[in-house]
Amino acid sequence: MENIDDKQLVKLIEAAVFVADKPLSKNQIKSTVLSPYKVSPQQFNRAVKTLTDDYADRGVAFIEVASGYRFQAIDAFANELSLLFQEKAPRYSRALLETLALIAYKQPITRGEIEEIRGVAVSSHIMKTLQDREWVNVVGHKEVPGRPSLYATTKTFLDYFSLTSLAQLPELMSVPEMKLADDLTPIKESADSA
Amino acid sequence: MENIDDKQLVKLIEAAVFVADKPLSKNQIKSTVLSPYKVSPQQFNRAVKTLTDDYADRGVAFIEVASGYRFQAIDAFANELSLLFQEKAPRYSRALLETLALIAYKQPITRGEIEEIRGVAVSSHIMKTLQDREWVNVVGHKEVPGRPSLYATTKTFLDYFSLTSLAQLPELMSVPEMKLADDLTPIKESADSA
Amino acid sequence: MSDMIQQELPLAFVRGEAVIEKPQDLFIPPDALEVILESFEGPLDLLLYLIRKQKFDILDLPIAPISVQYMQYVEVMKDFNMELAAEYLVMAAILAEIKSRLLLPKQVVADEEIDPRAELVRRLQEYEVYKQAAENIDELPRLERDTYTGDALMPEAYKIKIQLPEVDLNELAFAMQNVLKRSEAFEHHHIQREALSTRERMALVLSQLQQANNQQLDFVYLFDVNEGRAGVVVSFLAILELLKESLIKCIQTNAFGSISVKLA
Repeated sequence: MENIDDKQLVKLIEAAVFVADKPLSKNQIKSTVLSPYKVSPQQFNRAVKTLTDDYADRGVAFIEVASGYRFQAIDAFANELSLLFQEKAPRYSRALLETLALIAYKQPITRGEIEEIRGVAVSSHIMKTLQDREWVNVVGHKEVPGRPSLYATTKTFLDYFSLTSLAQLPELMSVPEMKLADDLTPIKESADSA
Repeated sequence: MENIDDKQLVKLIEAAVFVADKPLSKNQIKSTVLSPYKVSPQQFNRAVKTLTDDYADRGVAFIEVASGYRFQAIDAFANELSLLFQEKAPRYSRALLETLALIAYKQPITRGEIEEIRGVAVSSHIMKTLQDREWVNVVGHKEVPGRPSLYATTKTFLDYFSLTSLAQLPELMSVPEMKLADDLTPIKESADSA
Repeated sequence: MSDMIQQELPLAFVRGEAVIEKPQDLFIPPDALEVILESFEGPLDLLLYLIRKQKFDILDLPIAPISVQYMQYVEVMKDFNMELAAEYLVMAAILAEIKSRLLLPKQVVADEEIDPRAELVRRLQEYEVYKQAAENIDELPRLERDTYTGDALMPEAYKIKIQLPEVDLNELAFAMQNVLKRSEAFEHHHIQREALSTRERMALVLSQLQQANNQQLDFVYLFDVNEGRAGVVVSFLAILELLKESLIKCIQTNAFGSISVKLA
């Protein structure tokens, strides 16, 4: 067993902890990378202390967790680092968009009413997604048996689509017997006068 | 877009490159962790220089390879660090290395051309291994009968060998100009003189 | 030891004749020979080995002795039942051809004459370049053997960010249009004319009441005078509609007293 000087020891522990894909315990370090060397507990502790100090004011820290030593990026950059691994969620389904459209144009509306118009069941997943995104929330309960929730769009929804009010929703092509567009006028006025 | 001071910038790039499991290119860094900040190319280069210097005498180094920046353990501890891993580093056959060398130095090249120079058939297994490792890929087809695939090396290949570009490959040995002894008869003699 | 055995056993058969004598400069026990032969990367590699072994220059390419040795190796390979790649036999033929051409009397009009060895020399030279390049690449520091990468943990406070899908406003309108078109097909689903403005206000009133934690709100609070008459009318209609649908309750404790509104 050879001797290793303090400076080399620090570098070796640093390299080992860096390349390991899990935290490395003192024993693991000693039985692997340090196995060719004679290292006293004092020397080891000195090296760990040096490393901790060296990384005290950097973007990553040399830390000890339950199962050993590890490098960890500092908390200060948590937000920036989350930009590094953004996952793209898949596009929304037609079912979701239609549900959202119905809530936007016909709020407040119950899930049952949405289902009735669409002719198919609306999955709970869709309602959850819309609420998680804070585009839709429950604004009350309809006084019919079962007291179903009444859904409406939110301010977040308007903000997302850069709308100041629902009156700014695109006019729909006139469908016979359904002149929704006409009904938008009073709101226009109220929005303007506001 | 906010400003970020040099010290913070160094830390942020350090943290990002440290947590990433692949090299991070300048563009990747800019479009992710630096997206909230206004960073001039000069400021970025200064930060990279600082990082390189900070890690010049440590157990890990901040280096640039083909696909970006990464930290890597210094070569000096290769033996010790190999003790951390159960698996031995893969060894590659001469056949594979020669095929790889031909693709690296003479890309784009067809399998037929490789075989011509090596004087033997190149096994499909070798081509598959090179492609599975993502060291080599098909970049086109040669416009000759059969339209054979043209192979070239990848950034992953350069990264694996810590190179930033093909120009950093070791120089090829120089070939003496062909000047055959014009005396063709002394077959016997030349053998004797050996 | 093995040398003694080798003395007695024919090393190989060349053209049917037993070769007892070891090929020149070939002092290798037979089983080791097999390993060595297998390690050649083809005929060019074997030729290079023979040339270098005898300290010849490629440019001298002494065809006669090299061909003899080459054939001996090839015969040994055959003898060991090694799968002999066709390339080795092709090379044997090339060597034989060069040899025979070299033996022909040299033509006097030598101007344009190409040395029969030229092509082979060129190939040997080229092969050697890449053989060397492969060795150089093998010596480059590489991941998993000489250098190792790793990474650091994400900060404690890190949360994975999921980029939510983008939706275009037109998509929304298009979706609505589709729903309406389809619902027309269901004749029994007669959709009534909706006063959208009132509907929106209904939702607003409900959410105001909800934000009040189901406590009652003053009736007046639900109106915004800044909206003008149209706004007040819409709000009033919305409240009436909500009352009709029993979604809210209006409470007036004494006559002409203030009216409070709460969720039903």
